[in-house]
Amino acid sequence: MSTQTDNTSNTPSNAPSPKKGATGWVILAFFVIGFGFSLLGGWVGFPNMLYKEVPHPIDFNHALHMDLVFDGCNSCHYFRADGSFSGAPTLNECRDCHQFVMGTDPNEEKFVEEYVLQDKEVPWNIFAKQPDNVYFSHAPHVKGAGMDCAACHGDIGTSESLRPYQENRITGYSRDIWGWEMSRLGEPKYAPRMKMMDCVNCHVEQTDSKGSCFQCHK
Amino acid sequence: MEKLPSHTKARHFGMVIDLDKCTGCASCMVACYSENNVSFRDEESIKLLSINWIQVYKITNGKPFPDTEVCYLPQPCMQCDGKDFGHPPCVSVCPAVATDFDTPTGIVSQIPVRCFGCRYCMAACPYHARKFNWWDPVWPADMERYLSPDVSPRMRGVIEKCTFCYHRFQRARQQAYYKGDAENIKEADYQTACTQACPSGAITFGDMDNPDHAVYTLKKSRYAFRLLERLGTQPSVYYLSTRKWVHRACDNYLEHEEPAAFAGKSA
Amino acid sequence: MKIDRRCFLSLAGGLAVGHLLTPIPWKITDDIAIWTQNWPWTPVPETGPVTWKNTVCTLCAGGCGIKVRTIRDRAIKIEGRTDHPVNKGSLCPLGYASLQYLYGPSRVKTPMRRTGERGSGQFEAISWDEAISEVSGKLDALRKNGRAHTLACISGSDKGTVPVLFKRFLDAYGSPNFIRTPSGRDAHEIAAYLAQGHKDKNIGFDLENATFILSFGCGLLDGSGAPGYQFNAYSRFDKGRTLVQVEPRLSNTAARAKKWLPAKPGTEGALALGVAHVIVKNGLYDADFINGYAFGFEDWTDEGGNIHMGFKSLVNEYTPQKVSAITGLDANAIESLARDFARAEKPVAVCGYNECKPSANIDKTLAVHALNALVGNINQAGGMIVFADPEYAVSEVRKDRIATEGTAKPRADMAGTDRYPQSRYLLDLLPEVLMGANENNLPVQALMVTGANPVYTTENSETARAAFAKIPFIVSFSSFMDETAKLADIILPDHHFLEGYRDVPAPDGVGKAVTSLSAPVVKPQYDTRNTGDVIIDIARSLGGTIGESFPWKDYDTFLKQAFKEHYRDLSRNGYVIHAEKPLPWDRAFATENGKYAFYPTRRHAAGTDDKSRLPAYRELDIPGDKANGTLALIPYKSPRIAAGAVANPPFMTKTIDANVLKKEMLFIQINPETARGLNLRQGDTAVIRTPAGEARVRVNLFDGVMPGIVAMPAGLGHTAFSKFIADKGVNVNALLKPSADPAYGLNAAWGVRASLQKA
Amino acid sequence: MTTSAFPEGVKRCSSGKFILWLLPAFLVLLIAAYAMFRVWFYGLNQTNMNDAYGFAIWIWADLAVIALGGGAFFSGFLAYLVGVKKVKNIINFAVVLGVVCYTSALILLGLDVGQPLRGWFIFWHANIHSMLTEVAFCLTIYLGVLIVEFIPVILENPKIQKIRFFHHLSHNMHEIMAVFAATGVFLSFFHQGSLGGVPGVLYGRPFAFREGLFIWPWTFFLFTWSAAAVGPLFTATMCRLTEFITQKKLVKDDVYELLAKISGWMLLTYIIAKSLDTIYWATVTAPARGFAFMDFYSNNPAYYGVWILIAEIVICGFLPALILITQKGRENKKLLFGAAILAIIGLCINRWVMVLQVLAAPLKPFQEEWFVYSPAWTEVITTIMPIAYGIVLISIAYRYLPLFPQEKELNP
Repeated sequence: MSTQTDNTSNTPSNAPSPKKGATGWVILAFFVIGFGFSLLGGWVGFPNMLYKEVPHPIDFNHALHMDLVFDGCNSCHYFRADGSFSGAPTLNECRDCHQFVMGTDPNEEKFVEEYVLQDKEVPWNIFAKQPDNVYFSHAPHVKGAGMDCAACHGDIGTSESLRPYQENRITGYSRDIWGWEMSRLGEPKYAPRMKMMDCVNCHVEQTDSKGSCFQCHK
Repeated sequence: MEKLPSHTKARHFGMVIDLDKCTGCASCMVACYSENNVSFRDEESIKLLSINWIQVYKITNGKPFPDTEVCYLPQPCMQCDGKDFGHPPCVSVCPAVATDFDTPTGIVSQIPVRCFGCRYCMAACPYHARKFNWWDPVWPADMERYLSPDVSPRMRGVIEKCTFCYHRFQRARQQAYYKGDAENIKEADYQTACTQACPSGAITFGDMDNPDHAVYTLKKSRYAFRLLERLGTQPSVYYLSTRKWVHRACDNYLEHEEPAAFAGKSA
Repeated sequence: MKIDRRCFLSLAGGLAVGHLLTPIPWKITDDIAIWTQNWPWTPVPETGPVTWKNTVCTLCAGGCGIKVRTIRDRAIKIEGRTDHPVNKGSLCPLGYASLQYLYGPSRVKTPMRRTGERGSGQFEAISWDEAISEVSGKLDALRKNGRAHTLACISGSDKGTVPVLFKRFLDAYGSPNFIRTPSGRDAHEIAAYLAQGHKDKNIGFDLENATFILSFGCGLLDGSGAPGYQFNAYSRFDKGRTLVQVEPRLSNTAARAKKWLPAKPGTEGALALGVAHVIVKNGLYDADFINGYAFGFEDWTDEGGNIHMGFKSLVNEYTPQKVSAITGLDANAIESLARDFARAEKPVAVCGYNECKPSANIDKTLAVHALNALVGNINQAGGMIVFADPEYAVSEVRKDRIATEGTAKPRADMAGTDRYPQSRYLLDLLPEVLMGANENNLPVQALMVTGANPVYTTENSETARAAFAKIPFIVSFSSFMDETAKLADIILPDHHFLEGYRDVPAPDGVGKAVTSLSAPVVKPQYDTRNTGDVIIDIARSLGGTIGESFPWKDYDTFLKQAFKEHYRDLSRNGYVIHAEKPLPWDRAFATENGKYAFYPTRRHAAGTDDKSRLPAYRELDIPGDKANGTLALIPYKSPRIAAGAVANPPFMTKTIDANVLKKEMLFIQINPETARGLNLRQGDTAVIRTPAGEARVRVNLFDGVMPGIVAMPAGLGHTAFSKFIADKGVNVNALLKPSADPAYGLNAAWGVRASLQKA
Repeated sequence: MTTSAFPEGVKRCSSGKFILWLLPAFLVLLIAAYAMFRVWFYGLNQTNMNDAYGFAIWIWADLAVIALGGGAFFSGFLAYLVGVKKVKNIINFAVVLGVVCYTSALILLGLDVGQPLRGWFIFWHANIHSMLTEVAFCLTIYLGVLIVEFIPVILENPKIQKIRFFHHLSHNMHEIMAVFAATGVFLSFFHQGSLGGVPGVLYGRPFAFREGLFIWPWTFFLFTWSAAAVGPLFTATMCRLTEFITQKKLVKDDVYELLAKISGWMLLTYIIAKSLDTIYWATVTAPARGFAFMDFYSNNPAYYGVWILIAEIVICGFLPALILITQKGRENKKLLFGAAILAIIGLCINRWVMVLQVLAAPLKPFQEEWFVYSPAWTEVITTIMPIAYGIVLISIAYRYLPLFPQEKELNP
């Protein structure tokens, strides 16, 4: 096909050729080493670099509180009259009970001393925190579709200690959003994953439609 | 056109603006900025760089003093139904599905975080209703404190536009869900910020398919028309005016043609 | 085993192929995109429980009820309060944008003391204690020097508890110089005194119930006066209700009126008399009112037996033809206007309050009042309403000798002196007085400014700025760094209206005896204090009878006391209506004979003949000579430009059309015909010259402006506030010049002569 | 033993002279790089675009450059699929030119988006209804094809040929080039067409909108047709320019004449179709929306009025087409290349009109004034950049690669 037929005769003949086979194996070995190294780095090292562990301000004991309140999760995470959802309680709400240290738990002591007495809101880590552009309303899910809290939040309500919280260094998102499994395969470690596709899949399953953009974005 | 979610009732929201009532005061514009976290700069007089979700134009009949007349024309995004109900000019051109036709409401969405700023939609929209964020928004002093959490602030390099205050629909729907009757959203429960803001009551908003809503009747008025209607964009915003010159100023007519409301009548 | 270049190439290949099978490239690409969607410099508004709080907007005197959407301690959005009697939900753009003032860059965040040259804008932050002791120290020294009467206070209003506290302070201190900024109220107050015998009462117009509004230049829909009230009244204009606008320019109001009558400016009074002529001639007037409750309609004889001309004889000469010649309007149009007006169910004629430049033309105002009287529409629904403000339950002020002597001295602005005995405040005259005095005799040695920005709003503002700059000690109580605050020695910043309590009196021109309460919506954002508290503190630290005159713990206590039993309603509803119905005709008038005086016997007029007392039409000359200024400059009000003490917030400036303001250049409007004569085209740059000054402007051709008129938007050309409004356009006040009515001293000019030349 | 870096049997200038020749081009590239940095770092406020001109000079340059780069696909089509042997003498050059054009287009597109870091959304979140999506996919894939076509040409550099692997690679690639050429033709047909669809589907813009022919707007075909017609002319003209600069005959005249003949007939048929399209649009499409034909040509602040249409169709359309289809016109090289340049200008005008005039024309009757726009320096320099970049790449390719099989023969 080449238009420059004379070039073929110009082929260099002094290419190195002794022990061709062995060198081939060595080359292949190097390839495999590189390949394996990449896989190892990408699947094991990379997640640890991408995410940083963020300590919880207080190691909150959900199980303990569940025993003390009357209305389960709703006692502290409740709907407001306009249908909006309160999310994590504010200091004022906690203060209803924790004006002073009541028990012996060092976490409670820390909470009272560092936050209640100093009138400072607790910077809770929110596992399921969605970015600002996402519109999510609890009302249609809880009141409309009758989902229970654990369906999305896992068994956090019965935990005695908070599970680890990791933050994506680039995006600032909680690791729960992508899911703890880098491959996004298999059962999620703590709670259902919450990337957009996860929402979409459930919506398609439940409502026959992924919905239009504005249903979930603002 | 997206498939309707199985649990949703279809509505078709629209607006009727009475041009014989509009005073051109711009309350709608300011209420809209405030409602929707619209950014601003110290230089806003170059209107083609200025972000407005609703813009009030001043148009005149072109006659000399003292026969001059002025009409003010508030123009939000027309929320076109487009061809075959669901293909507004801007939606089908967006390469990344950053804008779609919201079938349950008839509202054209715009998702700034999906948008990567190609501006094809801007070229497609004959109304100049789509605005580009040429700059990163900056709220000076402590002005970030007044930002509403209902509407996400945009970043530079993306398109934004009027959403018929969709977040207010979400608010109404959320409350309806909470009260246990998800479809029970009354006319007053969902009104856009500009509608509420109009101090002279020129704007009416509601479900155009619902006979109980005022827009249902108003849009059927003989004097109702739509902006650049002949392009076939099927806007959801109607205008009312009894003045023929206003009709003529709002769509293109060949010399011998007459606006529909005045066809067959002498001027 | 040989390791060569190719091994490393292979290693690299392995790494490359391998990493494509890891999350690294894909996840990073995705995460970087997500990062762009959540740029750290793009704010994320905090969510929380939403509450709506009712209060009243006080950025202008319109007194609109508003509700504020708040989340935690953040005010998010302002909307009109639909259950407020003044505006019933309607609100102007300034009201919607007022959060930009709350959190904006022009706020004065702490008390300030001037450090640089006066007007340089260089200040240092000081503590409240330091600021108050400095002010009271200066005032104390002035008083001890026997010059207590040289303290003046310029206030944007003379109604409401804070102005009352200032008046009280001056009384106790010993100065007569409480000065309200000029407003449309001035002429109405005088007309109400002359025709109805009322002093210090409000004249309002019930626009909501009127079926025919004949507006003599009122910017009802241009954002002047009480915008919320006026817009709301208009919003009820459906079939059968009419608005007729008399104005030389096709304003927003004129554009929405059923009929626009472009009478020559300054001839509105003649038109009113022409309308009266037709009404009288055809017997269309309210005979019941004229016969039973009016005086001076017919010719009358005084105690000395002299026969005087009545209103009827006066209007006899104002035939439509004559009025047509004066006003430039069609005679038939005048005739039919009069008939329509008189035959309407509830006609009302309005003027003054809502004009951009309220020309204090007493004749015109009396003529317009007379029109309302003719159709018997005084103190009737849909008519002209007279009502008093609520009386505050406040003890007598205590005065020592200095105070008694000081308050008896003549005022610095000459109001109430022999020259202008029937005027109350004449701020327009003050700059000339100050300019004419030398440093030692300066009649104002110390100035307090509250709710006003006279350096910007006073006509001939450059002279005013120079005059005020001569005053040795200026204290500003402004929340914002306005032009006057920038000139001050000490700034004692008031709260933004969303941060503190304040009573809001019935807005001028609104036909309702309603007082509202502005209540805090958020905590004070900065180290500011309610001006009421500050004046009490200053009085206290001055001590003596001054301190004794201010016995209240703080302003809020005073407010509660002042309103007594009304306070509960006030704080619960946010407003209180203290007089449901206006007085009936038999008790309505406080003249000697208890009747409405078509012939104002009390009028302090230039002449003594009947015609100089009666509201005859007198041609008004405006400042400037005709030879150089062939055009007349008039300011116009745009609803998108705040033209009062407060400048435009950024949102409002964003709404201004590009043919009104482009970059730093303002556009004047002229008729294309005028432009042809001057060889000007659309967008040209030109220089406008008036007796007060000159400015570079651009030209916008608009058919809706009367030929010969140059219309300039008011409210631009600020030099203070923030970069969002400063140095944009021209301050029209810098080009205008007041012209004193010979008998009242009020500014009676409707414009100023001007020339326009291509630049 | 040393191997010359130059193709065998040809003469090249000294390195010093070569570098001096490239210097101005590098300077332009440097300034363009700075402009690109500003645009990417500070955003599109560095341009003069505005809300009326969301598309501006960059999009025009994109459309024009891709159309002109169409020479690569159409020559490939002729050479590999139709089997016009003569065309093979210029095909390598056409491929290099194509690479220049297409990479430039992609760089400009990358500049033109507000959020370049999210640019890949066009692939990942693709809206299949959007013409731009189609353009992006075809463009990217076709650029890949072009590079694949370019690789064997690179591999033919004597130094590279020394390496056995590359030698065989180049040989094998030549074998399957027909497959790639076919793919390229297919893709090009689509993306040239989609680019035509970009304005053609804008039914809110009556100046651009073209009603459907079957399922496509006419512009789909018109754009493909015009690119196929003018692309080879551009290749020929650039080749001629290279001859002029190198002062060597590189391609035999019969190659030019053949290309000119094919292009001439293509151009003629295109311009007839374009005229029919314009007539239909002016008499049916626009009036149905209330527009008279002259509404789009009068009142224009640039004062070119209807002349732009006459220039595009008559002066830069029919005239060159008629020259090129005549034997005499082709034999006179001045006429041939004069006609080619006219045709190229005509194509650029067409793309300009379909992008910028579309946005300039006011639609709302109360907005009488046309929207005016003048590009910022950042836009101008980056639009010029492809020329500088083309000079560099073509110079290097010419210097080191055997682009012209006939060169040795013509320059013994």
